[in-house]
Amino acid sequence: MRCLVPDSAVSSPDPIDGGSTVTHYSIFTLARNALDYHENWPEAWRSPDPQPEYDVVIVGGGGHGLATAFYLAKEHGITNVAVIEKGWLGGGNTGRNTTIVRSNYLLEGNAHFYEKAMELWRGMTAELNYNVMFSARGVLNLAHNDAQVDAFQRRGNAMRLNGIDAEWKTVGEIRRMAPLLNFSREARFPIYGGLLQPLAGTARHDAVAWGYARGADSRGVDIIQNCEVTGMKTEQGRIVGVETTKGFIKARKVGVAVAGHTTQLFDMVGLRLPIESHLLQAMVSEPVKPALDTVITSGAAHCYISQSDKGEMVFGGDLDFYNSYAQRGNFPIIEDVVSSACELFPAFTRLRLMRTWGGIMDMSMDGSPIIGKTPIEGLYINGGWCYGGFKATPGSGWVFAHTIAQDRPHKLNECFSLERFETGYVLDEKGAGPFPKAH
Amino acid sequence: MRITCPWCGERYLSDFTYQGDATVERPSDPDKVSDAEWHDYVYLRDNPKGWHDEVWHHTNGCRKHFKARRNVVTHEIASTAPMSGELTGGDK
Amino acid sequence: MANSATAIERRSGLAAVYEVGATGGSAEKPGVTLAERRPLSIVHVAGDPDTAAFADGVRSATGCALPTNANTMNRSGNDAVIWLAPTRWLCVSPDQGPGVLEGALRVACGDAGAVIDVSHGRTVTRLSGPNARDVLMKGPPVDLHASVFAPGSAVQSNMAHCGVLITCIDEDTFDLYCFRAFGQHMWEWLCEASLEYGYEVGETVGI
Amino acid sequence: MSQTFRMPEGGLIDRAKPVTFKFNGVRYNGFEGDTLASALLANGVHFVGRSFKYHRPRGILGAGAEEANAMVQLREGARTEPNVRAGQIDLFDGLTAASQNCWPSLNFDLQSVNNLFKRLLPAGFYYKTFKWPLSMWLTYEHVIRNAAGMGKSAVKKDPDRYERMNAFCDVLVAGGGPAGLMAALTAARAGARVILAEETAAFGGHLKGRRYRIVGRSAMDWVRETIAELDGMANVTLLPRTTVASYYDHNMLVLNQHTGDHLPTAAGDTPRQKVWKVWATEVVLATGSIERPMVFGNNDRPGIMLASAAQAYVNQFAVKPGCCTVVFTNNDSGYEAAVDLFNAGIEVAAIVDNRHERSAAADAAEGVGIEILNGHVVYNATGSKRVTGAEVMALDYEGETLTGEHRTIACDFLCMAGGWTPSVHLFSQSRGKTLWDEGLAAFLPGESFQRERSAGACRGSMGLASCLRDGAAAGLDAVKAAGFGSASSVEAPVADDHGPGALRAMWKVPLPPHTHLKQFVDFQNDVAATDIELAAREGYRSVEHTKRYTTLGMGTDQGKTSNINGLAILAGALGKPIPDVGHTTFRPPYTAITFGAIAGQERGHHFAPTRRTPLHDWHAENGAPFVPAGYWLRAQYYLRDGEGMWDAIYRETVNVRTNVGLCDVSPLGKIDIQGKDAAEFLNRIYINGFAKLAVGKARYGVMLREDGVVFDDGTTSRLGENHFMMTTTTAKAAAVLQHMEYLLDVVWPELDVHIVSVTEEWCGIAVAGPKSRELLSRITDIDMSNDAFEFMGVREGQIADVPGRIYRISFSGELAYEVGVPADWGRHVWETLMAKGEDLGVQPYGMEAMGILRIEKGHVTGGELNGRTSAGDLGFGGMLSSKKPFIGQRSLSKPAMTDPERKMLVGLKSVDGKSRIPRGGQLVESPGAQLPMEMHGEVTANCYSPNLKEFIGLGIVKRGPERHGERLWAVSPITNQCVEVEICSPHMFDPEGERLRG
Ligand SMILES: Cc1cc2nc3c(=O)[nH]c(=O)nc-3n(C[C@H](O)[C@H](O)[C@H](O)COP(=O)(O)OP(=O)(O)OC[C@H]3O[C@@H](n4cnc5c(N)ncnc54)[C@H](O)[C@@H]3O)c2cc1C
Ligand SMILES: NC(=O)c1ccc[n+]([C@@H]2O[C@H](COP(=O)([O-])OP(=O)(O)OC[C@H]3O[C@@H](n4cnc5c(N)ncnc54)[C@H](O)[C@@H]3O)[C@@H](O)[C@H]2O)c1
Ligand SMILES: Cc1cc2nc3c(=O)[nH]c(=O)nc-3n(C[C@H](O)[C@H](O)[C@H](O)COP(=O)(O)O)c2cc1C
Ligand SMILES: [Zn+2]
Repeated sequence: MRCLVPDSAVSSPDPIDGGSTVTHYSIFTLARNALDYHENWPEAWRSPDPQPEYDVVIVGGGGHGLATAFYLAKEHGITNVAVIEKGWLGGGNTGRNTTIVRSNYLLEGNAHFYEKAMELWRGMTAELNYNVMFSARGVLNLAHNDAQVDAFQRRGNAMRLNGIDAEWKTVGEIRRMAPLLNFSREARFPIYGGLLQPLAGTARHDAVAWGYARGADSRGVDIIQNCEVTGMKTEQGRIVGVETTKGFIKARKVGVAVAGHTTQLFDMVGLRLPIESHLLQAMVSEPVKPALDTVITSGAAHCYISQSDKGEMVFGGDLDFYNSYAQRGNFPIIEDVVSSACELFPAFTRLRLMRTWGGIMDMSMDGSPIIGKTPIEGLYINGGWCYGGFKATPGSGWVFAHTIAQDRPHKLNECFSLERFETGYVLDEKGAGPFPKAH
Repeated sequence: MRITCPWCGERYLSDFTYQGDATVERPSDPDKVSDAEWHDYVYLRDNPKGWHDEVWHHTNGCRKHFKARRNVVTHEIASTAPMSGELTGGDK
Repeated sequence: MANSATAIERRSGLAAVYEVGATGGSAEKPGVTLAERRPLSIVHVAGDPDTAAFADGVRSATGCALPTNANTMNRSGNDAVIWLAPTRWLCVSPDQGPGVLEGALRVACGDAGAVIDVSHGRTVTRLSGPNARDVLMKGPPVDLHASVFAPGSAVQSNMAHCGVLITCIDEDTFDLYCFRAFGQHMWEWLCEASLEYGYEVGETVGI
Repeated sequence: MSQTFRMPEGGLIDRAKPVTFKFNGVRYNGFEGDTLASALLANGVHFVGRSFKYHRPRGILGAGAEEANAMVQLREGARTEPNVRAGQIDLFDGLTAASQNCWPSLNFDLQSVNNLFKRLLPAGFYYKTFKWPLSMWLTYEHVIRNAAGMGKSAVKKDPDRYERMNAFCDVLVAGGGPAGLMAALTAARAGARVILAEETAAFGGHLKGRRYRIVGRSAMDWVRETIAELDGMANVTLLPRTTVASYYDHNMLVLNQHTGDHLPTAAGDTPRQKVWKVWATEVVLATGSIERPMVFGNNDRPGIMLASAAQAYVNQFAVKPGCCTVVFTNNDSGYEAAVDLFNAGIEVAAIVDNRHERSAAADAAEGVGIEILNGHVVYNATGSKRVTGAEVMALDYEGETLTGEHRTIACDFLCMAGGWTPSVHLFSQSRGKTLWDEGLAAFLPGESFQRERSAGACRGSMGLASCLRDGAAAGLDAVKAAGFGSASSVEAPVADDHGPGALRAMWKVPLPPHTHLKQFVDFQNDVAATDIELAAREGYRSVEHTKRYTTLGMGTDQGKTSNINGLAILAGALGKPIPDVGHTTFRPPYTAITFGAIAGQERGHHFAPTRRTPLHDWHAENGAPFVPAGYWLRAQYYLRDGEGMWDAIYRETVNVRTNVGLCDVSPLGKIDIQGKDAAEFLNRIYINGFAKLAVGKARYGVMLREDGVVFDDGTTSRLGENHFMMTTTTAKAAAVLQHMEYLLDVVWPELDVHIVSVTEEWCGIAVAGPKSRELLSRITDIDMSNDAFEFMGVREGQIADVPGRIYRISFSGELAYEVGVPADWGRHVWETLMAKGEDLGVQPYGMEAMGILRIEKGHVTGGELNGRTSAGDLGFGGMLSSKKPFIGQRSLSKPAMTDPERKMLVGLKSVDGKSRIPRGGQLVESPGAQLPMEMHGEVTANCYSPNLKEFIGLGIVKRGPERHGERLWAVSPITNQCVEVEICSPHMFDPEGERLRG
């Protein structure tokens, strides 16, 4: 149904265009629907059958694929687009990550790209007319020794000079931010200080996928779930379409945003990539009343943790350290991560672990993403996200849409080209070298 | 996961270190290979979804490297062997 | 290291925490006795077990046949040769003085094998008593059940984030080897793990 | 308070052991053997908590792990614990518990206003609102967070201890009900190593709560005898109060044992809880089944519970949940419960059965005069803080609409028997796929993926006799598969078979026209049937979307009572068969595991091991604070009375350059390399040549990764033709060893080289300073004269009466030596040096002084070896050999590696001479320039040089070497520092290096 009362309550910089029939979400529409027991809410997105042909086919209905489709339509007016998802929207890493959103990078290429994403995060709820609960509660990296203080301050300074918010926090200040942290001198990893990105935080992962899906759909994008891409067809080095479980779909351009399955897709056109698929686990405690208001990460203790709005502690740590396509891990890493949480927060030993799960990480050889063109004309790659692709979601979609629409990378993703591994201009934030599991 | 070291026998995951794709071979004479071949050796991987031949290091044991054929979807291990040996099993 | 005697006493890596007679836990009869085995001569040898020169060399220098079965050790008296890897063993004996055992092995094996003195590089804890096995069960992820880990067995694994080597001396006596720098950490860890059974710190075991 | 609802006799409680406890500040009595739930019911307390979203009054739904409502804050102070299920708390004397999620009190909870707005708060409402103004979200969020979250975390350090156990067995049996007991017995009698884990305090499973008979006697007698037999076997480990929580790859399972939770504090020195890591050859899953609620209006009122729970309360705990009940059922178990309740002296006002045809199970109930209403449903429950009645109507034959007269039957508790859900959690975790069973209307285990099998109710065998047979068969199958081929079967004892009979699934009770009542599916998360239908309507149609949009099954109970009802309602809304909708993924753990138990002993100073050098105690005794370096602790500086930290550091630094200093360098990695190809091997891994290194000489070497970036550096000495000793950085010691092992095992197996880490064997003491030669010559028989012992020479000999080595190498740039002696003698040698050097002014120096000395000389460490710098960047270009191939060489021709714009090592001097160069500073042309600003380089190290008497530093700067003399600004916005620096050569002190050769 068409939105009758123009919604005064939301000042969206880009109100959803009148052409489509979409209910504007607001307290008013909510109240009106309450009157008829919510029996008249329309679908958030359609479930169309695939058309025989599209200008652009995006493979992968995660945050990145959906954001790409959204910005293709919104920024480049390309609406004859399909997003092909083998399972359910957001069921990949978008639906299983610890939702930390930040841009606290040392290397320039990373810094500028992720900061663009931050800018989009801030406007996302309004841009999508869907509350993605972006919560700028701050992300604090704890330093546990002098070497880390050095490294973190160096990074903080680079951030500031790149125009990114960053602050150094003393132990006293940290105590006020997160009183339950372990400030004991006897701590195995005493806290020396911390690098805070005040405007960083978390967001509701599912809402990001759903919000972009709804926004893209309302602009005419076809979102096709339960449809797996099984092959990619090329002619004279040019992409012409994709084979799917719902038949062949012709396409002028194809953008691949499938995270852990990136190499699978490019194997279909005989391309090998500097990417390995690894397993990363995450977990939640039982919900408790607010006990942690900031996102805390500790490199030394291998743990990052935040409390969701529902009250669970959402946390994770290292990879399982072996190649895997299973969305389930093993116990050793859970032992490490949970003991880290207990070391950082001695009072948390009495919390209980409610659920654990895993996701398939597209670990690149330098720890930075690959977004750009490929040797095959009309075929574009978006992958290699490692631990960090959720925070990139809007920026990734934004530059990927530009790259696909213009057939050349945006300034922001030039440095993320596939060629960088041949030329040597890698972005190795960690300095770990060509070992995917080390990033 | 329980992994059978060809020498020490079956041990738990936490005694081992994963050391990468066993099909990757270092060019015996790097100067003789093209930039592309060198790039391939350093950076490119098959990363198959299914049976995968891997190198593991028995870090908290005999500290030797060996090969394992492991299914990276189910984590089943078809066989392990010394680096000089042959892997069997799996549909590979 | 050149073979040369010295009168200087060796200082244990546990010196700061080792207290003979100390007890832990409320059990009236301690279920575990923890003691350090020292001083020892420990030499790492590497070579091809099928090369007679090497295998015989090790035997003549230690009195123990080279164990070629994985996870086992051969003992004669208080001397032992412990399997570490298909081409590596650890020769252990009560302290023979600096470089003595190493020298003997060098001479005996000639260049058939590599010989490295690590006498000072390990902390060896002896656990004994009815609950010694139970304490160890809290450590490494390996099967230490009596039916599997019997006298003469030796296993390498990890516990408390350190690599360890555990040998079974008899039904309820075990030696736990770890790197010297981790010694105190491992000792304190073992004391805590022994609490529920009650433990007592014994005299150092010289043999 | 008297236990008004306690029956005079019966039950498995110990009336001889009365217990008092406190709930919400009120003192009550119970008995040992009670759970908090049974004890509260004995005292007539039903209303125990508030719900998550609407803060509605909630009571006790179940009797164990399935509980979705009655969660409490257990204990106080540092031992407090949130969200504990009342039915899983074994009562102990002095127990205190309180309701959660209510303020100021359970009875009067302000946030219960949410209940009035419930129509405004459907599933996912927050995605549609709270959007304006943007800046306000953090404020809204604050309110939402405080409303959510259930119980409270402790805020003090946990006084309890936790431990982990490792166990291996032939057969692990999960669940100690009849099926599990038979399986364990069968496997145990065959002589296999058996572990039997049972989540609750007592074995017996459902039998505890039933009046079943086995071989003509109370089934519990059989349970006791069986446990006695198992207990007597050496090959059996019985683990009560132990949950099998997680099922991982290759039959590795994780158990959570509650060793001390049933006591005021854990007994003696036993930990409060243990995590057992079990590696089982074979597994038997006998985890039973959980009863389902019925989905009718206001079915969440306190006093509405599962029929099986009510049955357990009367039979196991001798507690009457009330005086008068109505049983609402869709299968025969309701009748069984009704009869047990009747026999307990409770008035059963009616059995409301949605099935139109009368079941044979009705005989017994009718026999005692209970009214039976076939083809009827309870569509609403009256009351608020306690149910007061059931509103009943007849059902048309299709079961779609209500007909006839509506009638209210008064009751003070109401039983729901909605059918049984087999607990397939662990099976599913093991990667097994489930299959839908139409008869039971539930998912059952399909084909096994790992070496496990299910037995009893968890695979749909609901009758007792079939459970016993099932267990025996599964035990036999498992023990045979585990290698006990000759194992013989054990006869299952005779018992009668009580099945649930034919069930009439009714996922959601129809309502009279125009009535809108909340029909709860997931009690804990306040998910009602309408929420699930809304999700379907809005397109969140995958069961995974519905779950996430409505939070169905995402509570602490993980949907044990709600998942099937929920997905069935979704299937209804989508007009799809249930198996097509499928269920969400079962994930570990089955019930939540305490963090502490998972961490075990890895807390506090055992969280990570500490590595101590042979000189650690001396440093501590001599006033040195320590700095962590990986796992190592290293002496930072040695404070003398009246000194401040910097005084000490500068004193130590100057003393090295004027007299002689001692530094503990033991943590440097050391690798012994032997074999006839040792030299060739080193040649291949270092960028510079080692083949021609003379015996008795040391050489500085640099290693690259294959991508051409510097990996590590250090000096390697040749002790014999085929014998080398390599030193690595402390940080990379392990990585370098593994790297070398990899190359030898995988890449160059033909090389005859043996490598062993000897880091721990040696105590390393740097003896540095103009008087170092004099000092050493006093305690060693080695000829220390310059010509006998040249720079980079290595000698063996007696040092302070112990055998050792001296390397003439220098990190400080002074005339210096590194002494290596076996670790146990380290302290002796160090103390001898201190004593013999007193007149020479010998002093120890720590990491800080060492840092300054190396900066003065431009020697690189961590800050420069950052994993991005090349040999050329660090000034090692000249060392790159062109005569031989080495690891990483092939990558050096890449464009990026030869880019003139690369950041290269330089020295930095503070221009004004009095301002410290900011640590972690970035180098820019003018600090005022607008952002983003070009960074020409970064400060990698900084200090005040007491020898050069100025503030200096090291950095890596684009085209650095060409820019000596140029000025830049070192800025640190996050510490508000900005200092002008001049770029210079990194070799700032004694550039010609005369001192170290002197
Ligand atoms: C445990 C965990 C924690 C994380 N924590 C964080 C964090 O805190 N912060 C952060 O920024 N990032 C984090 N990440 C990384 C982040 O989640 C991902 O990088 C990001 O979500 C990737 O989004 P995507 O859209 O590219 O991929 P996905 O969300 O995985 O979407 C890819 C989609 O492609 C589909 N697909 C795959 N193959 C095919 C095919 N053949 N045909 C059709 N469709 C196909 C998949 O089904 C999937 O839905 C974490 C990841 C994990 C697993
Ligand atoms: N009358 C009926 O309709 C009906 C329906 C269902 C069951 N039953 C009765 O229930 C019994 C079923 O026997 P059973 O042995 O299959 O199941 P059970 O329910 O009797 O026993 C299962 C046991 O496993 C434990 N458990 C569950 N999950 C666990 C885990 N993860 N870790 C450790 N312990 C766990 C439970 O605490 C319980 O004690 C039979 O007596 C049967 O007659 C009757
Ligand atoms: C940020 C975040 C918070 C979560 N919170 C909960 C929770 O409160 N309850 C729950 O059962 N699962 C929670 N999960 C886990 C999901 O239930 C689910 O396990 C995860 O999305 C992976 O999907 P899968 O388990 O279906 O494979 C959460 C996941 C994420 C990413
Ligand atoms: Zn091994």
